[in-house]
Amino acid sequence: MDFDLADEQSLFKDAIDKLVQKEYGFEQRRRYAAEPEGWSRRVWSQLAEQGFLALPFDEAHGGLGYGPVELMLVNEALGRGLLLEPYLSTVVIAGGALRAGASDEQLALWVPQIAAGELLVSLAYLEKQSRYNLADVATRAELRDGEYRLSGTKIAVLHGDSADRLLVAARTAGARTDEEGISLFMVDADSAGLRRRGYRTQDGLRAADLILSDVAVPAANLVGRIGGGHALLQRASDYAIAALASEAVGCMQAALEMSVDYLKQRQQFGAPISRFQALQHHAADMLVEVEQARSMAMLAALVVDDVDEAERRKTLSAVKVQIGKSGRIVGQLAVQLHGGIGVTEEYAVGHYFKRLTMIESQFGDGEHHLTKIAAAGGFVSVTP
Amino acid sequence: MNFQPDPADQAFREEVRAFLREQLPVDVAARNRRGFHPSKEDELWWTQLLYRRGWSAPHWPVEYGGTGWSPQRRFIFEEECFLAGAPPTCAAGFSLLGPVLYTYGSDDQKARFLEPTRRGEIFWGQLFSEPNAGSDLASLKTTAVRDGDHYVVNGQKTWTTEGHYADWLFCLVRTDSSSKPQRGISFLIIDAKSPGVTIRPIVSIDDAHTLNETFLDNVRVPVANRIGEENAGWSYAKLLLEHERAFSAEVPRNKRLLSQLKHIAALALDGGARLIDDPLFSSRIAEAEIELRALEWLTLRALADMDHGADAGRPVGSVLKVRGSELIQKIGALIVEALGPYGLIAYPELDFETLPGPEAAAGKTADFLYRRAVTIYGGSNEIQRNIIAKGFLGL
Amino acid sequence: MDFALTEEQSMLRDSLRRYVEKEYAFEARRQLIEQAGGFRRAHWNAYAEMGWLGIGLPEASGGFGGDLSDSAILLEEFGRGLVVEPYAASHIQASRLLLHSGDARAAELIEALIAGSTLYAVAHNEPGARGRSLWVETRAAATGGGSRISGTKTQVLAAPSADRFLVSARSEQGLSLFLIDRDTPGMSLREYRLVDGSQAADLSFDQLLLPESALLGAAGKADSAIDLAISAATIACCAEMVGAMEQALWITRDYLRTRKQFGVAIGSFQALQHRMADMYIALEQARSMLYRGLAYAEDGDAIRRRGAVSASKAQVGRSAQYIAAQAVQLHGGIGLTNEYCIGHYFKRLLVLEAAYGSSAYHVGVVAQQLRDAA
Amino acid sequence: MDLRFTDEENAFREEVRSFIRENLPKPVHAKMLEHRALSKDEVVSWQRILNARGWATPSWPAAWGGPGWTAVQRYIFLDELHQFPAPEPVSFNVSMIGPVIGTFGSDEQKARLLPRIANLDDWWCQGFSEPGAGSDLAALSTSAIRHGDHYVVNGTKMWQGMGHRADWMFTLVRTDPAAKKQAGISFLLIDMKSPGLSVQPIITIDGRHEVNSVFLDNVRVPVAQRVYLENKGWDVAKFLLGNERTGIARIGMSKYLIRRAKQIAAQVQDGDRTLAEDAGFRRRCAEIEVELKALEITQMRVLAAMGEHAEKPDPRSSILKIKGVELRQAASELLLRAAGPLALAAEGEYDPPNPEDAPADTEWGSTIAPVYFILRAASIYGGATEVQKNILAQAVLGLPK
Repeated sequence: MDFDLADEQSLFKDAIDKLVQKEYGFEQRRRYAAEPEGWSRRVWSQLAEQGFLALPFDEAHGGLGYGPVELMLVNEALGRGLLLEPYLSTVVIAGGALRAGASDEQLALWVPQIAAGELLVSLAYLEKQSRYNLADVATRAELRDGEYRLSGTKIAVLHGDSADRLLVAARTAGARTDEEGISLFMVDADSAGLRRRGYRTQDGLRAADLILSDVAVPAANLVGRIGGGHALLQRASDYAIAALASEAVGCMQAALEMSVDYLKQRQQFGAPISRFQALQHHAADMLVEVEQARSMAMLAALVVDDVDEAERRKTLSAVKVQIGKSGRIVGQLAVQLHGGIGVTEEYAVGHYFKRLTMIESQFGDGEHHLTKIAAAGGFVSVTP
Repeated sequence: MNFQPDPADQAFREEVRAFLREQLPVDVAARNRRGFHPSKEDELWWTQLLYRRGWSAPHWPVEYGGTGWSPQRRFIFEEECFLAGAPPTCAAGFSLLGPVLYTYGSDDQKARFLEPTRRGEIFWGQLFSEPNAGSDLASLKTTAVRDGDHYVVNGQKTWTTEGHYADWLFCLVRTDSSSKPQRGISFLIIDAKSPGVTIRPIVSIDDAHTLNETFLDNVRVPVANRIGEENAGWSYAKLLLEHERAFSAEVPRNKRLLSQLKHIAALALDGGARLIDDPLFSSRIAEAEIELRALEWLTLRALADMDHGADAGRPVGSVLKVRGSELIQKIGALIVEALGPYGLIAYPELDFETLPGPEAAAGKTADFLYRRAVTIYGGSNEIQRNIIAKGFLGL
Repeated sequence: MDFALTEEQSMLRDSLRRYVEKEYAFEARRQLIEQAGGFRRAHWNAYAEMGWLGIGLPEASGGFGGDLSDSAILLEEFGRGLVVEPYAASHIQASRLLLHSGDARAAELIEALIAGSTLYAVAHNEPGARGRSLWVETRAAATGGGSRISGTKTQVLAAPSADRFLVSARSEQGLSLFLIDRDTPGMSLREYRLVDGSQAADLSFDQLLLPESALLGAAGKADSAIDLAISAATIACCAEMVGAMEQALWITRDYLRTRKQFGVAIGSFQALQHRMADMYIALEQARSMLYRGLAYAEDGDAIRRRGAVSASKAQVGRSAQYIAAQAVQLHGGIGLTNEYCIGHYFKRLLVLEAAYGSSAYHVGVVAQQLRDAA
Repeated sequence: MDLRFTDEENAFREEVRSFIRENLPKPVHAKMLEHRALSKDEVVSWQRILNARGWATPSWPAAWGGPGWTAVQRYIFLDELHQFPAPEPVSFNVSMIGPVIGTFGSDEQKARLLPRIANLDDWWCQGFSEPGAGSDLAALSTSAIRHGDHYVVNGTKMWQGMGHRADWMFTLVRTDPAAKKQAGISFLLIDMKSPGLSVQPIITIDGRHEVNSVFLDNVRVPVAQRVYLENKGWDVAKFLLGNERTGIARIGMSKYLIRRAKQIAAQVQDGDRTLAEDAGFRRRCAEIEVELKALEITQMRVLAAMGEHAEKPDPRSSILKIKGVELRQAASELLLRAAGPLALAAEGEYDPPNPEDAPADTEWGSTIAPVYFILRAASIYGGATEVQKNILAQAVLGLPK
């Protein structure tokens, strides 16, 4: 085990940190949010140019072949900068599903486009009733005349409004909550019969709801085994949890630093408020949470590619629980320590708080994962 | 960064396990796992046994009989011993006195004390705290006045863990009261049999005797028993307090408690069912487990820093102390709750078998009560938060 | 609504406080626990003489009338003074069992109870109950004229000193209560001490044959008496806890005002002040729920009563856990010693928190009721 | 000791409840149910409905034209409004400036202003906080310099709730810069249309515009618009800060939030059953509800004690503030958790011009996260939780200052 950055990793981290620092001041972010797509194409091209979009994909398919640790470093930086760009949706989540299930031909076709920043893909898996159950898919796909026809509704598709393609989970067999019988299809965003409505999300990012009415998809755009999509959704969820964990750590670290700076600079009763011991202890508690969360983000990077599926899933559930808990404490305390300005849109700390809040409700909240761990018997073995 | 564990460490873990399987008698293990305080005999006997394998002072430098293990291996060793139920070794001697002695002691002092300690022939007691100097250690009042080639020591010390086992004591005394509180403190070692030394038990809330207070009444201590320079003792003691911070989350203890919790929850009746089958109770166990996982990883990160001799740049020791101690108390409370009616019985150490309840019940609540101390000693959690806030965050 | 004590209640409180401060001063209490196993009959007789055993019981049976709120005044004082003598477990519980038993001898039995001439132990709790008020696996079978009972009762408080036992057992007809004398052959007691120094025992019965006269009230009809008795005892226990935690709070406050570190009283440290503020909030929340519990503890509507009792115990228990833990923490090392009182508050509150179901159990009851109501 | 409401009190509750049911305009109720913002007209018309009934100024004595209710009645009234939920009477008018005028105002000020305050003919906002003075209110630096029969006021005030709707602002200004902190402060009423006064919105993290900054640039204020004595404004401020805070615990609001969380939980699927059937969710509800019950009784106890020594605010009301906020925040977390991914969309983003065009109705969830977000402010304003704990520690527990 080695917790120090290797030289190459350091370069990598420096590069992404520099990019975020240069391009993602709070004012700049506000401007990007006002752009038509709600994020910056220019920043996206820079991410592409520096190779960040190619990061996790195999070299054979046109990627860079880096592992989860490097992805962790990138996502932490993105969290620090509260990036609005579709990195999570395209590279991590859709990219994760593709890495897990797409054929070599498909990957060879799509990865270079993703890497170049030319192709945005969003995974459309969530439906209004599905909550955190990946197997709950009512959207149907039927094979007719050599094509699949998709009908159904999807909600909260991250960056679904600017995506060029949507990776849609649809049922080719089975009942609504069966794990078997879900298939993934790469659907062109401008397909006939596909309507989408984009909206800003609570954390300032973008999402879309989709209605698919008999949308035609060529058989070649089936990703993975027919009916075997659930496993790919799970892999996408694994990658998403690991990425959200490191993104959350970035948010928390930034929120902590801002709060500490604020405490030192804000004067009240004739002295900096950092003098008040109760506030000092709030800051100390935040730090404790950040470190616990950081440990778990690292653990996520270790297990996200673990072949032992039960262990992997259980551990990632633990990661998500800790991230949610730490994120809640750090976000809430950061706002509290800032007082009034903490609840204004004009000040960055509230935005970290909102992002951390939304991370909690993506890919299962703490309670959901806690129940899963308990049902799986936990980690420590039993002895008298 | 590479988070894959080292296979060589894994092999080392197996080696330790095999050693424990062969050497640790079942009854000794059972006694220690129960949660009652260990006996002096068990501690010294186990130290002697480890000594024969060369493992009694793993973290000392090799030249003084240490093992040369990496911090990670020391952690593995400690965890395996603890989980198996091995008795502890004298913490005051190995973790506190040893490092001061081999760092600041004279050659003669090293020769007199290091080897016998390692052999399990000397039990040490620590005399730092005083009734009116808890977290504010530097305000200590015990005096040592020079009288020829002796110091005459007067004062009162408290919280001497296992002091009634001690053959020798080490003590912080004030040798110069005119200077700042931190200066003017010296570090003495005192024969526990010296005239004027009185060790009095403090019965703790688990109804057990492991703590003591020590009265020093005109105790004559040869100047040769002073470690290092006169009036420089504070810097030696500070070194101790910062020592071993990567171990301060007590991950092994937390693991053992959790595993016992699960065992008890599986035995405990809850109406007609087992408590562990209650989804809410098992979720609470899961919560504690997640906390433990995060702590274990934070510990691994801290060990890696130690290994590199690097300062983590973070107050990791404080974070580990705060969270590790809180977790011990949280799991302890879950154990008492899981035991239900048997969590309330005062099981005596000697004939608990005659009382109702599962065998696993004995000692658990006593341990829970005693572990109220973990958020208080070694720098209370409030002090740790001050360290984080002031020392690290710069508030 | 009126939360103030009447003049009579205030006088009762004052005389109780004087008694407890004298008889249960730290050293006296230590001796009581170490030498007398936590119980002295002389104390009990004194309670009887002072009329404290008649509080809240019907005048017709020699009591002084009033209700559980009056008993709560006594119990709060007992809690404050760490009295481990089994007033709630024995007196409150047994008096309600007798009162609601429907037995023709009830008035006479209560009279003896108020006079202090009979000390009861209630042998109802069983290992799997964990708060479930009607969880009984002890069996009773009718024999010609009498009953035969088999089973185990756990943590029967006051058992080592009791003259008589009130034992619950289940037969085909339902739950019944039996009145068993201490010297009944065939009953075995395993005595022990709890962590707070109070005395208890496990009782086991193996085909114990009881005469017809041992049955209290009608066979199979004891459910409601038991449920009422446990409700009253649970709230009584809450009152003791509130007294104990309030006292622990003020002891801690005084300690913070006198203990100096780094040259100042540690009570001037803001983080510790806020901790004390949190303890105080917890205390007031607990007291509120004690009052609410008192309003419903003897309510005839079982569903409403159980819900209110559980909500009270849940809140009081959680507050107690917090206050007890922080009281020890704020005292530092001295809080861990048996020589100082605060650790004893911790242990007493630990025992009371578990009695009649932990706060976790009672939150579960409230949750279940919320669900049933939905 | 009697812990139950009297029959009269219960009857009063019924009366209030049915009045609200019959008189609150349906569209306002619908908006309140979904936590949507109300227009100025909606607030004004509701207050006038209450005022017509004599209920717009619950805390006012009969002498000022108030209903002269007991503390328990006031509590019941607010509790019913919160639970229904219906808007409270605008607190800047009826709980703040009204009592100030009633207590400190001249007879002329009373006669002229009180009826207009009650009827919301003038909408008032508060100008106390400044960028450099939050919890340390007395550190304010806005100056008012006397020029004949006018003050010339300069400075910046922050956090005017609904300042953009207000006609008048009551404010604290420094009239004697040489005096010590609390001395030298006066209490002025300022017309929001005064030349030199400008309002700038502050958007809060729920995306809404409710608070503002007000800039005062040589604003001339007639001396007649000063309340009470010059340089004695701090007495007025202290009165306001220590003023009765019935209903500060906002228990009814927590109840409403929990009720909505349960309603949503009963609709949303969680695995193979609804979330309402999840043991963990039910338990969390129960935990909050138990605490809330306790707080309700604590509230009653504070009210009962108020009856005895009405002149002094009970320091225990800090408990009501701390715990009340904590429980509202907890209830909003529960609500957010119930909505899960359905709370993702931002409010106002999902308002398709043609409802037919909406692909799916995630829209209902969009007002939930903002409730959770903005409730973070509740532990900051009106005496931050930390400040309340200082009060408890020092005033109640007697720990050193």
